[in-house]
Order: sequence, then C-alpha cells, then structure tokens
Amino acid sequence: MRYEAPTSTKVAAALLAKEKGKAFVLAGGTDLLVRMKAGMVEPDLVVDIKRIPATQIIKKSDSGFKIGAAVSGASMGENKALKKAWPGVVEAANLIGSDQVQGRCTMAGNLCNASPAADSVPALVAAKAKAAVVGPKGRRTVAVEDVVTGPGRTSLKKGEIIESISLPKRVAKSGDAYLRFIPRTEMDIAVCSAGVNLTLDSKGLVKSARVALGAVAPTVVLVEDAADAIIGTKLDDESLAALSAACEAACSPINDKRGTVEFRTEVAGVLARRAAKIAYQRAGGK
Amino acid sequence: MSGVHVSTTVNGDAVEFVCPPGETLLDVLRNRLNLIGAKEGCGTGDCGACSVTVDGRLVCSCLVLGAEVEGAKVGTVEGMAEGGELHTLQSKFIEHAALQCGICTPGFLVAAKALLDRNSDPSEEEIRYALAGNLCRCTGYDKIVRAVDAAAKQLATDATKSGKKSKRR
Amino acid sequence: MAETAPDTSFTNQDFKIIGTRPPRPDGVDKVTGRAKYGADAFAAGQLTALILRSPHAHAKILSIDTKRAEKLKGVKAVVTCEDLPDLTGGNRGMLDILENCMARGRALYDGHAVAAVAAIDAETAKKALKLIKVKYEVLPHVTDVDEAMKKKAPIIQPHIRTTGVDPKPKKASNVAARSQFGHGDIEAGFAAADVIVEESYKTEQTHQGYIEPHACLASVGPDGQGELWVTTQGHFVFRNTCAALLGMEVAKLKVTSSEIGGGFGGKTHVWMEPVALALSRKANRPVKLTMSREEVFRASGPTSSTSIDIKIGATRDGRICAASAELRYQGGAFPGIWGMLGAMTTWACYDLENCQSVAFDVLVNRPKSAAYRAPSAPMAAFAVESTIDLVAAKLGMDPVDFRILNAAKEGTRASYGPTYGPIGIGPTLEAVKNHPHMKAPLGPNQGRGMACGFWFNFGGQTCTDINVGVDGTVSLTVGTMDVGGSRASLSLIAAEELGIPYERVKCNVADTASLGHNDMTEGSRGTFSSGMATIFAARDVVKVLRNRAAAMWEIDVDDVAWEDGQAVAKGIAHSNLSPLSLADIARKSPTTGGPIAGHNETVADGAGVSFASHICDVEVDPETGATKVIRYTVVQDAGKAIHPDYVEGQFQGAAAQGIGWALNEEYIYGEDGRLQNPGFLDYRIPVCSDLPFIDTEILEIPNPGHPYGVRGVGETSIVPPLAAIGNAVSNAAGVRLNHVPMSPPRILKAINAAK
Amino acid sequence: MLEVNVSGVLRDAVNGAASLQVEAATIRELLRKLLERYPRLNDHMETGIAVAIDGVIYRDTWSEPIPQDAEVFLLPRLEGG
Repeated sequence: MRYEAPTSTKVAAALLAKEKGKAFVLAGGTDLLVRMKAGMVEPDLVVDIKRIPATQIIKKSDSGFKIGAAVSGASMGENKALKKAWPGVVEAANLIGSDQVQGRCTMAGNLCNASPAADSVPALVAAKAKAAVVGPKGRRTVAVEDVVTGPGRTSLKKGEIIESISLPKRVAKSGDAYLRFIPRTEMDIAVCSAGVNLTLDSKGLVKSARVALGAVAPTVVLVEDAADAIIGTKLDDESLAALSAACEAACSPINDKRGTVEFRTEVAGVLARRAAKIAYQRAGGK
Repeated sequence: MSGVHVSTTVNGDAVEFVCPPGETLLDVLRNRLNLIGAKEGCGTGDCGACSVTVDGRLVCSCLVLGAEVEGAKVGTVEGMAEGGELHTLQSKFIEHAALQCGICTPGFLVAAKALLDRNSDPSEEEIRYALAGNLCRCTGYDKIVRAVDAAAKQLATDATKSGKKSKRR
Repeated sequence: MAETAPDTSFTNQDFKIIGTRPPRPDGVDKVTGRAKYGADAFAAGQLTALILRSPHAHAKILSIDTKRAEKLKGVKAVVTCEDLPDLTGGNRGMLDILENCMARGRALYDGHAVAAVAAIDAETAKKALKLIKVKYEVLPHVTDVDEAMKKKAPIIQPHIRTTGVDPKPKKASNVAARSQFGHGDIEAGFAAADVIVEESYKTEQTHQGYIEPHACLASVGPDGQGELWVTTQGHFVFRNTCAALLGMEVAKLKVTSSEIGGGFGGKTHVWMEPVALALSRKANRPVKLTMSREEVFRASGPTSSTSIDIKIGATRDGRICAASAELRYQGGAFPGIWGMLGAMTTWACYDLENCQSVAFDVLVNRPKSAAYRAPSAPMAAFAVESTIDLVAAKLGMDPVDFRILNAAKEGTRASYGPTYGPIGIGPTLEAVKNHPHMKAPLGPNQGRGMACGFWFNFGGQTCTDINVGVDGTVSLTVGTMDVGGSRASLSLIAAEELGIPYERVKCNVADTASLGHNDMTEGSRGTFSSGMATIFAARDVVKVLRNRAAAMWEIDVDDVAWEDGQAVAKGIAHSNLSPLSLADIARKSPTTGGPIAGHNETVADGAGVSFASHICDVEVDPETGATKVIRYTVVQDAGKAIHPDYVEGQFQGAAAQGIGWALNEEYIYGEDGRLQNPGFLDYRIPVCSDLPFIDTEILEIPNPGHPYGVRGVGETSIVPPLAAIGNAVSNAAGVRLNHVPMSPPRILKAINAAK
Repeated sequence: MLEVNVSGVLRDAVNGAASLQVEAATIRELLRKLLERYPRLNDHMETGIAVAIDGVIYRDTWSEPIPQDAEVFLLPRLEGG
C-alpha cells in the first residue's frame, strides 16, 4: 500500500485515475480504516485529501454554504452560521459516532461510503444539497441523492472525488430536522431515520417540504407523498398521520441484526412525524 | 513495502518515526514510541480506549494512520501530568475510585480533558454524552461521571483563585 | 509457620481503618498510562502470532496444508493440533480445553481455531494465514438451545451420553446432563394452591465484554523452561493447565499476570495461551498473541443462552406453596455445568416447602460457554422474579410485601439443599420497601420494578506473604489477581491487623514462581479469601514482632503484648520499657534474627452466600419501544465492606452489566450459524449516556465464616437487573416481555400486539 | 452415623440415592468411604466436589470435622465469575 497526501484536488484525482490497483480516498478514515482492519478492503493506494485547502473550509456565500469534503463533524458543529441556517444537517452530521469519531468523520465520506443507514444523507437530501465532483475530466455538480446508487456503490467514476458539498441559500421561514432511531443513546448505526426540510408561507402554512428516509431501502428515499401530505397545512394531526402513512408506504427495508422490516417501517413514520414538527417549529411555525 | 517517514510532535516532544503506510497511529504510539497508555479495545473506533488528541481534536488513534500525523501535534495520556503533579482529572479519578480494572481509564481521561477544554462547566448530561464514545465495563460509569464533575469544579475553583493566568490546575 | 491452626472465628471488632476509602495503590500507574496489561509486554526478538479460525459453524476438517505458509519469508512457526498432542491421559475435561484452543479434526463453531502462525511481524503473519489451505466438509449445525434438544438435531459431540437420567442412554445426545434440585412434595403443593402462574422465558447469549482483549507473551526454550505473561483472573491455574496441556513441568513454567483489563469470569479459562506456548516452543522465540475484538466475541466464552419454564403456586394468604422450574442452558460446543448452576440458584431467595428445579445442560454450535459474573443465576432470576410479580398481581399483593412474606431466612432450607445461616435477603427487601426511591413519583410512560438475586461465594486455596521492610513499611504479597481494587482492600486489612497506617503497606500480586498456589479471582473470592490469608499472615508477623521485641528488651516473649500496633512490655518489672513500634522493631531486625515476615497458606472455606434487591425506573417510548433507565438503586449485603468505594463499584458495575443484558446485548447468529455481530458496534453494551447514576446501599450482615464478617460482593448484583427491568417495563408500557434482551423491536411488537 | 444428602448430578454416581448413611468424623473420611462404596464418584472428585456442613460450603478443607448431628450435603463443585 502507498499513502499520498496531495495538496490539490486535481493531483488527487490524477493519482486515483492512474492507479491500476485498488485506490481509496481517505478523508476522516472512520469507515475506511475500519474496513481495512477487518480485511474487507486491501488498498494499493490511499489518497489523503485533508491537505487540500479546498476540502478543509466551510464557506458562506450568497448562494448558500460550501462544506469541504474533509471538514469534520466537530468543525461543522462549531460553525454558528451553518448551525443556524441548517440545524438539521448539522445535527445529522453530529450524530455520526462518538466525539472521537466526530473529530474525523466527514459528510462527504459518509455519503461516499454509501451505507443505506448513513446519518447525514437523509438530511442532505432533504436539504437539496449538491456535491462538487472533481475528476480527470474536470468538474461536475451532482445532486446528493444521485451520488449513491446502492449499498456500497456510488455513481462516481474512477478518479472522481467529492471536493465539497453545497447547501442552498436559506430563505426566510425555513427549518430542517433529522432524527434517527438507535437502540442505545449513542454509538449505534441508525436502524431507520428521517430528515425533513420545509419552508412556511406568511400564514404559517407549509409552502414547500422535502422528506427523506434512511435505512429503509437500499438508498435514501425521498418521499414526495409525505411532503405533499403536509404542504398547505400547519401540521395538524391529520396531515401528520398522512405523512407517517406516506413514509411507511415508501419503506422497503430488510430484516437484519439491527432491526426488523415491521419495526423500521413503523418507526420511520414516527420519526418523520417528529422531525417534521421540529422543522416546523424551527421555521417559526406555531 | 516502503515506509513513510513522519515528523511530528507527541506531548510537546519532537518525534520522528518510519512506519508502513497502512499502520495506525495507535500501533505507532504503542509499538514504535513505547507509549502504551493508549489501548486497543476494538480497533474499530467503538470503545475509545485508544483516545488521543491530534491538533487538539479528540480522535480514536486506531482510526488514524501514522502517516497522517506529519507535522501535527499529538497528545496522549502520558502527557497529561506535568512534572510530578497529576492533572486534576487524574487525581479526581483516583480520589473518586473512578477506575476498577483501569484499561479504559487513559481513554476516559483524554476524552474528559477534551471535554473540559471546550466546556469548563458541563452538566451531567453533557458529561455522559461527551464520554459516550468511551466504553467502561467495570464501573457503570457512576464514579467516572462524578470524578469528571468534581474535576471541572476543582479546575474552576483553582482558576478563580489564581486569576486567569493558570488555565490548568 | 504457626504451630496451631489460625483462629478463623468471626471477631466483630471495632475497626480503625477498615471501612475507610483511601486511594488505591495502583491508581497513579493507571491514570498515567504506565500500568502494563496483557498486550503491553515486549520481549527481545518477539514474534507476532495470529490464529486461523473456522468460518463454519460445524465442519469436518479434511486436511490442513500449511506448507506454503511455512515457506513464506519471515514465518517462524506454524502450528495445528498436531503440535498439541493429547497428553491429558483420558481426562475429558482437559481434552475439551485443548480441543477448544485448537480444533482436532472438526470445527465445532464459527471462530474455532484451526491453525496458528508466528512471524516477524503482523503483516507477514496475516499473509501466512491466507496461505494455509483448509479443506472442510460442512456439517449441519444447530445454535438454538431448544432446537439442539430435539431428536433430529445434529449431534455435536458423539461421545456424549446424558448423565442424570435413568436408564443411562445408549445413544449420543446434545443433552450432556440433567440435574435436579429441590425438596418437598411439588404435586401436593400445587394442589393446595389458590393461584398458579405458568410462564416460559428465553434469554439470549451475552458476553462479559471486558474492554481488554485476551493477550499474552509466551516464551519457551528447548530446555523445557518457559514464561508466560498473560491477562488472566488466575495465573496459578493457567500455569497448571498450560503445563499439563503442553507436557511441561509446573515449576518450570513461570506465569506472570499482567494488570487485567476486565474479566468477569471470561478470563478464568484458557482460550489461546497453550497455542502461544506451542508456537514459541516451535520457533524458539518469544511469541506475542493478541485476540482482536472480533476474535474475543467469536472464540472466547460468552455465557449461555437459555430457555426456562416456571410454575409458581400460592395460597390466598400470600404464601408460595409450590414452585417448579425447568431450565435449558446451552454451554456451546462442550459440556458445561451452567444449567446445573442455574437450577441451584433458581429458588434460593425464598423459603419454600415444596420446590423443584430441573436443568438440562445442552450442546450447540457456539463457542464454549464460560463463567460470567454469578454464572447462570441472572437468567433463572429473570424467569422467577418476573413470574413472582405476576403471582403477586394475581393475589392483589404488593410485589415487595409478597417477596418479604416468602423470603428465605436463617434456618430456611435452601432450594439447593443446605440450611442457611444468617443471610441478607430479608434485610435487603426491607431496605427496598423503606427506600425513598420506592416512593418517588413517576411521570408518563414511566414504570418501576424491583427484583431479588442470589449468588454463592467461594473460598478456596490461598497463599499470602507479608514482608516487613527495615524502615517499617510492609510489603503484602498476594496471589489473587486484582480485578477491581482488591489491592487497596487487602492493604487496609494488613494495616488494620498490624496497627500501622494504610500508606505504610504496599500490596503486590506475585507471579507463580514467587508464591504458593492461589485459586482464581472468581466467585467473589478475591477479597474474601486473600483477605482471610492476609489476616492470618499479619497475625503471624505479630508473633515474630513480639519475639523480636522480647529480644531487644532481653525479656521473656510471654511478657510482650501487641497492642495498638506496638509491642508493650507487660508487668511492673518492665514498666521502665517504652513501647516499641513496628518501625522500631524493624530497624533492629538485622541483629534480632534477620528479616521479619509472616505467611499464610490456607483453604479459605466458610464463604457465605449473598443477596441483593434492586429497584429500577424506566421510561418506555410507546411509539418506538425504546427503553431508558431513569433511576436505579442497588441494595446488597456485603457482610463487611472493607473499602466501600470498591464495594459500591462492584454493585454499580454488576448492575450496569445486567441492564445491558436486559435491554440490548445479544449474540445474533445467522441461518449459516455464523455470529453476525462480533464487535462493540452491534454487540451493544451500555454507554455512559445510557445510564443514570446507580445508587447503592450497602448492608452489613456479618458472615460468621470470616474473621471480619466479609462476604464476596463481586457478582450478586448482576442477578436482579433483568427481572427488575422487565417488571419496570411491564409497569411502564403495560406489556410483559418474556424474552431478553427487551430490545426496542421486541417491546414495540408487544405493544402493538396488546393494542 | 451421618445422614448425607446428595444433590443434583451427583445422585447419578450414587445409584440415584437422595441420601446416604455414612460413619465419618471428617470430610476426608466421608469422601474416602463414599468413594469406596461408589467408585463412579471419582469422576466428580476429579473436577471437584463440595461438602456443606450446617449450611457452610467447604470445597477443599478436607480436614474439617463433621459434628454427628450436622446437616451434610454433597454438592457439585461450582464455578464463578
């Protein structure tokens, strides 16, 4: 195995592109090193992207936030402006692992690891986030929901790296929230999860919404029916029940050591309802 | 396989080592630098027994490559006591019997110090969540939480006494 | 040596420092990272070893080809079962240990060791493992205890014939033993009952979950001498076992116990140490062998999963008139005594005229079960204490009052046979009844439960030395591993006996070459038995001190008394002589007969039994089934708390393990018989944010079999939590879970079913 | 004459008897005489056997005297954590 730590994304992409063996990007390493330890992967090349300046910054601009691919969960949690604009995204990123893992883990890594249970992804999908991808053929921008194509699989081509993830500009009266279910209070992988992002109109009715579920299908599910169920409402009990039902209908989970089909389906609906209420409150709804 | 040459700082001391590119910081500390305070309880970032700081950030050293700490500042449990004097957290752990077998203790101390460095007056809940990445199987965490709480209060008292000069004890 | 047997009578004396809380002697080493555990030893020229393990739950091993691995550069030794020949001379128990360390022609569980290599570094060893080619013929497997008892189940050990049944079976079975305990007339008892409750329960397999994986450093030379550095609860027993399995002489194998990073019973058994010794012998180099966390889960010894039926009958006045239990415990791929232990403890908390427990010890394709803190008792208690609550409810009685009315007491015939002396179950229940926790208000979705637990205490072979330094400091040398602060407790005892400050005593754990045999630190015996031997050794020292004082004073030793830590000359004739302190006498020791020392070698029998009662509040989220423990109180009888901090620590740690067992911990096997969660990510032990403070109340009902009244305190409090939480969940959510762990999917399913 | 109660798995080795009459003054004498009468007890002696005298369990103190009116139980050896 070789270890490289280039200082530009271009060079990193070139290194990955020309590697004949198995090449991996190292950001926080909280997934890659675990897989190396277990012997699940045996890299010939590891490209550490943390020395690339563009991966290390959180940038606020008129078009929203740009979060570098190597920015740790802990750094996101310390950025007040980001936390204020996108509390759901930040809390999702901050739920990944312990404080120790928070010191290293990244949203881009969480996304590229392509686990159906990744905590930050439902929140990013709900937020309509986009990934800036750099590859041998240049740059492209991809919607976050289009990055993951299946468990452990992404649409990134050989040599392509996510350099940053962008969150759109926050309009007034908006809020987002993310909730997951785990058996303990910390340290577990999500059994199921829900991210909700919404904007209210001047009367306090939900104007637009996005609802995304995690760990209930091979990839994160964007549930448009669930969003429709609450648009035009103030989240009365009936619309929330409809939202839960729509979420349950969108689930196609598996039975495994972490949960059953029934449990995941039912609780995904519960979490979506609870997350919607939090998002609504954050948007200023009463 | 060729080794990676790394220059870094561990507990304030300049250190150089050569390690295979795939070797973890934990193995470097233990097997190359003779710093055995960090322990391998799981090797997968689930137990926190290998906790150290890298550039002030709390991490599991089993999830960091030795090659990554080039130019960084690494802090381990061996660097907590200054000279002959234990860090307040260390003395409170002894005073409150916050350890039984002690294998998790170095990790808890490093994590607790990271907590108190950013939050000098944590609530019980904040202590519990900040230490959730450190597994202890002996104590039920009761006396550990009490020791961290007592250390925070002691540090606050000491800081008031000595003015703002001494941040530590 | 003392000419007469030491005085073992219970002396309810006024203690000066017993019961205080000084800092532990190993504290600074442990908070500075200096303390050396199993993986922290290094030897010049050491090799790194790795073990190849079976990926199959049950398979015949047709061949093992190690040639390519042996040829790999840097590989210094490869061993298989051929390097560990059977020297056990027909002792099946020993052969089982050997076969568990290294498969002999068949793999009996996922993770069973098949071969091992020692190489110059971990990378090379890893490569070598991949070069070993093993041909398996996969056999049908069984991992569930009830399935394994069925007639058509795959047979795991063809030589096993069920013991304890008449007539003795001719055919092989997975049921290794049937054992029965109890007394009275069960049928008559049930006939007299006004209410009868019958329930069936299941508990899943759990692991001790010590944070330190097994690790050792072995070194054997061609002269047949060897050394082993190892994390263990009993290095003397490890020495005897390893020497026997490798054909070494006991005195030529020196075993040093490292600091132990948790054991809870799991480090009372050898799992891989003989393999490390065999590799070292073959390579003629020191060999370091460390288990990964995955190996710990797959190939060390968890506790049994169980299936239990309970039937309790009671009369309208609240007396239990009949109680019967059938318990089925799996012991992994080798016969164990776990069901039997469960049966012995089943009814131990109660005063019963008619009781019975029948246990089956069953083999399955899982790792060899090991002791886990009060082994086998928590599962039986879960079943019994859950059912007790149901009976109380049916009678319309308060569950605490119902237990008090039926509690065992001095003179009660225990369900496992003997009659109890003074015991603490009644007082713990009274303490629970009067505890403020019982009266605290509960919020929505919250519920309170309580339960009792029993466990034996052990004594056993013990040997202790005390050496007095020339400056009057005292070196206390013991042979029981310190798993939770016993060096502090034993130092307190030595200081108390000698009348010197605690700070003047340093307690060390000796290696096997430096002290006589000591049994393991198990069965809550560490402080009990080494404490007893320390008392006797100290009294032996006092005898020497009196002699030396007499020599210094040139008077008769009969005129020298030892009072308050100093020698006092008795009688008016000697009134001019000022008392001599231990330090005064020590200083002159070179000229009064040389070193001052005391010894004791004993069998510390006379251990008491131990009881605990717990109270627990939980909050259950009715929409997700998530359970949070919001308040927890432990009441346990300690006999006499030597160092209360570490007594509380045992109570709290045991309760936390029980809580984890109750709510989330379980071995999950797939259809393929492979363990699906061999890691701390999905084997979910409680984290700091899962638990509240665990309040403790220490009761002191002296054990008449110990000079200070000490009872073992280490284990009992893991027994009540399963049922205490089950009862609390039942009161919070209105559903009763008969299956542990009460994980959120199980609770939510029960809530939905009850709708 | 002592009345010795036999527990659990040990009954198998004493032909199913729940209690036995033995003349013995110490644990050693008791076990020696039982072994003469029931050689199959030897298997249990190898792995360990315990004797409870008036409720106190003895594992290895074979010199312990047994009062003639004592309650005596023969128990299998236990394991702890």
